[in-house]
Amino acid sequence: MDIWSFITNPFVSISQLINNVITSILTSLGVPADITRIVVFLIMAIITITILLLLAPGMMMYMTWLERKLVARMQDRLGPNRVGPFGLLQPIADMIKFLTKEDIVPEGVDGPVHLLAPIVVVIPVILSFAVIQFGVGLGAVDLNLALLYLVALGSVATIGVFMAGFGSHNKFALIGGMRAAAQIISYEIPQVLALSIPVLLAGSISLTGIVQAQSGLFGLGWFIFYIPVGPIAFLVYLIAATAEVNRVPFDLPEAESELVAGYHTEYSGMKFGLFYLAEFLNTFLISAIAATVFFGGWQGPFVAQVPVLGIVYFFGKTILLITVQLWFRGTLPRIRVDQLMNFGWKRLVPISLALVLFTAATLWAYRFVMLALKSLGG
Amino acid sequence: MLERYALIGLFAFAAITFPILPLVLAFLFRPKKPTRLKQSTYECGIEIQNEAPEAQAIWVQFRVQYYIYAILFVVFDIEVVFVYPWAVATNQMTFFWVVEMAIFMLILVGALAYAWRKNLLEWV
Amino acid sequence: MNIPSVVAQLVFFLVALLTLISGFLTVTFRNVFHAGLALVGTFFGVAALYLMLEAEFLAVVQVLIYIGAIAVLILFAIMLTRGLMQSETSNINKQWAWAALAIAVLFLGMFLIILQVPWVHSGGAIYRDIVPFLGTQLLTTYLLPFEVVSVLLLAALVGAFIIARE
Amino acid sequence: MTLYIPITYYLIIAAALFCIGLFGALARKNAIAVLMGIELMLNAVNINLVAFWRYGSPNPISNQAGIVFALFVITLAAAEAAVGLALVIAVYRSRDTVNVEEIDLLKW
Repeated sequence: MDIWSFITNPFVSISQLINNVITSILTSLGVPADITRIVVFLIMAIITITILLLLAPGMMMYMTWLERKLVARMQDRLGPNRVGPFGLLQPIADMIKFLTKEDIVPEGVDGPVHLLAPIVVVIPVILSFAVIQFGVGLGAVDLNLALLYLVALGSVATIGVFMAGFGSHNKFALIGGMRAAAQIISYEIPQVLALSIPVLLAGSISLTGIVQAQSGLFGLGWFIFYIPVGPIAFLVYLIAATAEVNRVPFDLPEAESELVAGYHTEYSGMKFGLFYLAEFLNTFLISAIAATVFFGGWQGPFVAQVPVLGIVYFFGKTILLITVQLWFRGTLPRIRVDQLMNFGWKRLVPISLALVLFTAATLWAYRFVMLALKSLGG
Repeated sequence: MLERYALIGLFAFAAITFPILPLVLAFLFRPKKPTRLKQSTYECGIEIQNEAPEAQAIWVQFRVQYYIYAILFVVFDIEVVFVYPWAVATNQMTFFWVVEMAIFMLILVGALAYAWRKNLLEWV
Repeated sequence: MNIPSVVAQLVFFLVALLTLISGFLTVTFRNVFHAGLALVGTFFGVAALYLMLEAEFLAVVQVLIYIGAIAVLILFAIMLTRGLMQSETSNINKQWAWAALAIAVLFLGMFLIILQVPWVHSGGAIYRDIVPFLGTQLLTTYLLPFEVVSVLLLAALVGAFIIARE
Repeated sequence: MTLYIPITYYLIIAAALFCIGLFGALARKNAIAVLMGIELMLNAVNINLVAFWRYGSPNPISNQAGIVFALFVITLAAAEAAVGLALVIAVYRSRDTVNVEEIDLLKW
């Protein structure tokens, strides 16, 4: 292995190195080939999973920091600045606080359902991390149905919200849970239809396939530049996805002024922490998916020569999109329930349906013209 | 083909332990001092009107509107499932490829239009 | 001993156990909401079985539609008809013993038949992504059912609206 | 992975799930629970369809009849659940019960 390829693609090289070292050690010990394969697979799996499971809460913690800092600046405040330089240790202090808070379980709750709800909300989000492609060849699993897999996992969260609302034995939680469920299902349709535009353009459901389809124009052939379908699909996706994770301006299920805290009214301590974790990881996931399917993922100039740049591009785009969502939060007022439902069903769904058909018709016309030109030329 | 799903399966185990671990940690660290007042259901500081001790005590009659949105969602969710294999059937990209999906979608848009006309989409 | 075979069978038994236990809980839980959650567990188990049968698309669809849509629909209906989840009375009707007996006989019959029949194992290998082929077949061989599905959905939707609206 | 498991295992699991669902449909009082039993039965049928597709078809890629059938069954199940639950809600609104033993207006 030469030095240049190691420097330009360190993570993949290191993983190959570990793979080779373990294989050669086991082979020299006389372990049969198929057992060696399984052991190597298990060790690599454990390393991958550990990295991702450390990355997820790390991202979440610094997203809370970013949110507090940004929103504070927008409101002409300083934000956290006491714990560590620029308040950088604030998330760690928060985590310790979450761990030492008393867990209040009101009487009358449906015990198992109340306990399981935050767990059910977190599991699909963590599982979603398995298919995200963080860089060139840097994803735990490269599924050929990755996008549908993400969508399917996203729809499981509704069950967790129902459980929290039902299990809490509280009217605010019940109403908040029902509202959240209605909102999630209303905005899931435009979200999924908007995601089918990149699938149409790339002809692939796998995230790697979609990213590779955007490699044109010196690494800048992103689907967002496919005017007019790209920008519209991105906007529809961003709005629908923001609504689906109940963030401002669509945070009606947890509207403080009417519903206290919605479906997590009766949650405290670490259980509330898990809901909070899921919300932020969902924001990260939305941004990561949007960056992958509309902004080319790890695609960018010079990625073919220096693959490690892919990680920089991916996280740069993702953090930019996260900032956009935090900016929403800092500036937009909450909308009303009837406006929310009307906007979802009467605007976004027809728009996204028309968009899918328009994209398909355009693709066909493009293909038709290309074929005609080819037959004329040849 | 299925080796990647083995990793997803391992990931699922990790994902299940991931939220349980902090709950267990918190269980070890946190104080446990339940009092009657703390344990009461949150109701803006007013004492809760408790007709029956069972689950019925907290209960709101929801409107059927929720169910109507749920039906619409189910119908369009199924449509989406058919859109994805259609979108990757790239060797079929003829004119009929567009028309077939257009017919499929227009019939469902008819459903949406029906709900719209009958004012079922209004959240009153 | 063949290790992949043992692992596959172990995974299969775990998944089958999850499916059957949560299926059993679905029909025995008193609280309907709990039964609905057990139903979600069953759907997950069935999705895992599809995965083991290399029907990835169907597994994803199972999660997306059965858990994301049908289970949610059922939970909405439970919430709308709550207030009479009588937890004190039995949730099983009078004829349950006869039903159980008949079903036991039925299961025994099916079990014996399944063991008797010499099933063929002629399944070919799946070496590539099959979803594009599925799309192609939906648009050619199964075009008529594909279009009829949308009519069916329209009919179901209009019917459900008329029945459910106030 | 498939080839390590005989098809009979899948068929037995499906048969067991079908019987559980049938029991739910026959013996439950709550109409929604009856519908849940029917959903279990449809799932069991789907397992069979997919298993026969995987084990019976020499060319599972170019002939995906099992998958397509299962897809249509799922669609039908959704339509059935939507209309069935709408009926339950309508009955609940007029009769104030979802107990199938008390919904006996047509019985004489």
